[in-house]
Amino acid sequence: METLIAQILNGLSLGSIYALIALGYTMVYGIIQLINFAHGEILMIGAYVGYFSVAVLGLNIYMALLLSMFVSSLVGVLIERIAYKPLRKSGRLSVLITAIGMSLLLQNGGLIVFGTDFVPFPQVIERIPYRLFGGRFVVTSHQILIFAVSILMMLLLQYIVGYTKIGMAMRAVSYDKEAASLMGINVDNVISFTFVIGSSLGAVAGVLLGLYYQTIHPLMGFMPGLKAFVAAVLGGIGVIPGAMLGGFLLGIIEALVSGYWSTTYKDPVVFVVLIVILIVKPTGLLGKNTSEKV
Amino acid sequence: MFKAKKVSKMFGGLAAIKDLHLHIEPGELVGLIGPNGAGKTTAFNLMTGVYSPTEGELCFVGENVAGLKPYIITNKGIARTFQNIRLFKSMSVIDNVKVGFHGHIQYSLFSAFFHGKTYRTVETEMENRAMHLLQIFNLQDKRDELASNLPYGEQRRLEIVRALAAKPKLLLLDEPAAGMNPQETKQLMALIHKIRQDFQLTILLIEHDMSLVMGICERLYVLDYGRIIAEGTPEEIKNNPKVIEAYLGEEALHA
Amino acid sequence: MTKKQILVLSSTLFFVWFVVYMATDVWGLINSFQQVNIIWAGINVILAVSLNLVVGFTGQLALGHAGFMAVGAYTSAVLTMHFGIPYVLAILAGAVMAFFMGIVIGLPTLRLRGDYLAIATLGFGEIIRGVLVNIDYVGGAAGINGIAKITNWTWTYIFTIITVVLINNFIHSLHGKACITIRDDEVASELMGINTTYYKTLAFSMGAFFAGIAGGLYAHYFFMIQPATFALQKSFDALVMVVLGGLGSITGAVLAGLGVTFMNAALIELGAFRMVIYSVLLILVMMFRPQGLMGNKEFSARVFDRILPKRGGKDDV
Amino acid sequence: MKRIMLIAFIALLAVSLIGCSSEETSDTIKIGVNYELSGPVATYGNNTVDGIKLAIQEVNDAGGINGKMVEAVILDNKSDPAEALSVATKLIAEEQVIAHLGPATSGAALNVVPAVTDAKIPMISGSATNPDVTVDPATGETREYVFRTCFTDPPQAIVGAAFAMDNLGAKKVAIYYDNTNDYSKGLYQVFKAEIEAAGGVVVAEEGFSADDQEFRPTLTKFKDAGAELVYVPAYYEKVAKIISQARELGIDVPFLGADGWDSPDLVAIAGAAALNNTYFTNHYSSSDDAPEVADFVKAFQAAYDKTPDSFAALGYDTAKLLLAVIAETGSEDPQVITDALAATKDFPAVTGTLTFDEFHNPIKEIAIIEMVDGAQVLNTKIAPSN
Repeated sequence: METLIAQILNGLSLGSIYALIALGYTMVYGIIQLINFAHGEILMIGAYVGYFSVAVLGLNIYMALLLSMFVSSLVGVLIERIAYKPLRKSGRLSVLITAIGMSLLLQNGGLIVFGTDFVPFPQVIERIPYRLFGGRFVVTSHQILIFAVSILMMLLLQYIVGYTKIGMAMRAVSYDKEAASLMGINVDNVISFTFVIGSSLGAVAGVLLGLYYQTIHPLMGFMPGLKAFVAAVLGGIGVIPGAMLGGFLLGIIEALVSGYWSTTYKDPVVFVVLIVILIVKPTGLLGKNTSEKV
Repeated sequence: MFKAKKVSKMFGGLAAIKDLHLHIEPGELVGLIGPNGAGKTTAFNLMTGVYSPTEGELCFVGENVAGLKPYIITNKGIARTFQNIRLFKSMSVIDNVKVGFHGHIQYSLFSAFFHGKTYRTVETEMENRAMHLLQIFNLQDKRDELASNLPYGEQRRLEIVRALAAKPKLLLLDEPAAGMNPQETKQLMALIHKIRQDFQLTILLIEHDMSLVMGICERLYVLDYGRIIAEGTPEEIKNNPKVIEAYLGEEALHA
Repeated sequence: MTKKQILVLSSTLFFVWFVVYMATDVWGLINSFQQVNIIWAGINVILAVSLNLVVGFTGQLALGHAGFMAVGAYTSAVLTMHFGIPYVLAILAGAVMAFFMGIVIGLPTLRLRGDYLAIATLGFGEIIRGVLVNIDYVGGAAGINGIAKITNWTWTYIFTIITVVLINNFIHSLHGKACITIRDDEVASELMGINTTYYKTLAFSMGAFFAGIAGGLYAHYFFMIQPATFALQKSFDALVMVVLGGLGSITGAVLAGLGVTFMNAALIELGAFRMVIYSVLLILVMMFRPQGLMGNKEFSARVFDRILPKRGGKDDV
Repeated sequence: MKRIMLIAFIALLAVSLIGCSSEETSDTIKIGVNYELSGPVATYGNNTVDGIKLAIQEVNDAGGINGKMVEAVILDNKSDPAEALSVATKLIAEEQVIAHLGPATSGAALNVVPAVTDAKIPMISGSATNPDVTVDPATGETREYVFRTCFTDPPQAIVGAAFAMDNLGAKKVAIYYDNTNDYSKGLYQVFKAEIEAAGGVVVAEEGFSADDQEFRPTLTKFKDAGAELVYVPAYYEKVAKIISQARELGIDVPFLGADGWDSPDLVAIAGAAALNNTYFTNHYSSSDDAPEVADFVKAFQAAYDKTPDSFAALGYDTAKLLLAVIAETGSEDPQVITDALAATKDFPAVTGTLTFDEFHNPIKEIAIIEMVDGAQVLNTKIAPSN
């Protein structure tokens, strides 16, 4: 029982990271129904900007976060404007392939620009382990930070989408782009704004990932990105609390598989869960049913 | 031939179709009319299996087809065209027709891979039959054009050819005259008459063009807000106050 | 296709085989590096053409092609090494195994809409890899080493030609056209009486079958296989070839398979830059020529009619 | 169907295209360098190549060999065994190198072996630890043209196991290895066998995969199993994360590893405090005060502005050894070089004085390095018994 609780705690901390990344995926998917494969790479860029701000420019962590959110948003919007926007009217397949191309480009470009070494991320926030119940359970300051940030981000997103003007425009665009533009909504700007938010979230996740796992690498975004996408699908893609739920669930599943079976089966199990969910409830746990127009 | 009993379709909490009753006798040419958004296309989607009804029964030649997959229903003998043309754009005109044969002319996968003797005989037969159909619709010269390169009117005609290739007993036409000029509409009317004779078809059509509907349909159903509000011959429908109200209401809205 | 054309075609094919065979084994004109690339060219053509069947013709974005290649490679390697099964049979067995995996994976996932399918197949590729790493019988992460080196120019050529001819035949049959209608308009396709799930699964598992052949050829040429070889990167490579060549063009896929192989060889000194070039190409092609360089066009038969002394009969393809 | 003819033509065209490669006669000594410069294990390749480049630079700065400059043809094998073979054939057939360095991983190296054997070109890997690389497992015969400058898996694991039992007094050990890496798996298997043979117990053993960052679930398992020592035969980046997560979880037992740990980033990632009470087996220590080591570390820092890890040191040694043999024999004949390599005795390498045994494996002392407040301290040196 004790181990079980300890493992669930382990899973929650991993899960908050997935949740944070999944929020970015879900934002973009919710508005333009695109799996932004490059999201993981935007996260990587955010992490490197964070690293350079702290290690080279000597900024404090908050300034570094802001700078990294800014640069990531810029990259995100650029990607959208250059690569995705011209394809908005072509088939899904084209956009999806472009997104994969973007992801590959940023990964390999990153390997050339940043090198192939793992870069130690400056530990600007002290890692303090808190031992609970006489050391039976351990929670670290970083875990609490990540958990808190991901919950905060979810609430913030819920607020933006649900209660602001731009959020209303976003919802309108997600229902029907043409109708929205007829209603005087600047669809391009709304989509760009979505990418700003998604990419900023990615940047936050990247910096936190660097802090938490102590290194950054040009390929660091790919696997977590993929897992986070699985998390988003699990919870119901396009649904903000779904990303959260999916992230936590995935983290816990991974921890339990690692703890009670074997780490090496963790990834296969995650993908099996994905496939099962897609078959049993394609819209995810919190997703709504939609049917295709004829 | 076809009967809908108490069919309803809900989307979320909204009823797109409510208590639909329909019956079509063999050989009839029936029209389904109604204002925009009345649920006409939804009714077609229910009849062809695109949607499965929330409740009710759809009987085709004595068999309940509600909830069956679209391809099964098509192979049982219901074929359709679409309001917004849905041809296979990257395929040639003749290939679009050949695809229509899918349910009843076939050869094995083995023949498909090795192009044996059966392959050749079946392909030749299909070729002839497709050309025959194209001739009826005066499309034989376009056989190798890409479907997407045809002018609008010809695309509409090709859709009907493709549906006919599926050898339907019941043909559903979704606004076949949409976007056509009066001249073309007239030709189309003649064509519909002709194929009904030649292929012994039962036809149900949705149409906005009243001249076409009144000209060729023997019987009409009027749909409004997902319900049948009237049924009868064109003469009866013309004078039905409910129908006038539904349409006037719509016009008032547009004005 | 007339008898004469068949004759010209098969003699050309034989001539190509003969020239390369002589150049490699007798005249010694082709050095070992070029030989490796010729084998790669064959494998890549098979991968590109078979993936094109799924992505290009049927319109289903599948990202697990390398997984099927792995199934073919491992199955055939185990059969030749541990069971003494003859090479050709082992390769076919690997392909059949991949085919069945294709059905198992395809049936549930192909019901999903396009973008989910991409993720599900990608996940499947990772599952295959993850499982192989955990099986000690096939060497775990270190893989299988010491597979007999049987694949050569002749075998590669035969399997490549067979793959291209069969897939080409399939595409031009009614069954193949059914697949194309799914790409063009899945709803209309179903309403024309086509069982779309059946055809999607068929195309997917046929693609898997030929990917399995590519895997078998690979295993018996590079004589060592590891799970890492069949990672996502390989699936992406195949996708790049399909997209560059043209979604829905056999000629395009063949050209891209050859082109990418020889570009890889020519640009070998660029190292990591090659991937950057490919990804930029991928994006540019999608932006400016989304149907791929060849689009869905095939090389017109007329080119050949001009070469041939007399015009042949009606072309049936 | 006819389009197939065109395909055939194109195939012909392609064949003729790759047929025309450039032949150049050079007055340099060409060395082929075939390493993992991109892909999942690019770190190993890049660091090794840094060491190789430094060694060649030093030789060239000193006037080359017999008046000829040494030219390294460095190609990337993308961490893919098949690509490694392709690169090797390119180096041999088109660049006409007289010797082949690399690749880093055993899988890729094994794939290259037949190509160099056919071409009778000597090959040296700095980090392929699988015994099969230099010895054909089917026949038990040493591969004539293949050498390595690193340990094979057994000696390090044997010394490690002895150190764990005798010096650290650990009877119950847990093993955490990289399941996707054959180096790591090899060490794990030998270590486990040694511990059990010496009367110890392996209370828990787990593999992780190359993408893993989260080790807490497995470490929690180790904690429950009551391990007195954790053996982590992996590379520094994973090791650093494993140890710091373990320390956070309150696992204070010693950690033991192998040469893959050796990198300044170990401390940079994990922090000095977490690494106290950890040990690893290595060929050398960058804090060693032997003159070869000190000079190398200084030169490397000057050239690349970073401290060399074990890959860099082995790369440097590999190139230095090869160039020394070429200089000594005064010959550019690959066969002569091969024979001279096999006869190497007491070569003063950075990673220890090197002598090849009959299996073309180096006989070197093994150093046990202890991490003390972020610094590598030589704990003891042990000559492996077999």
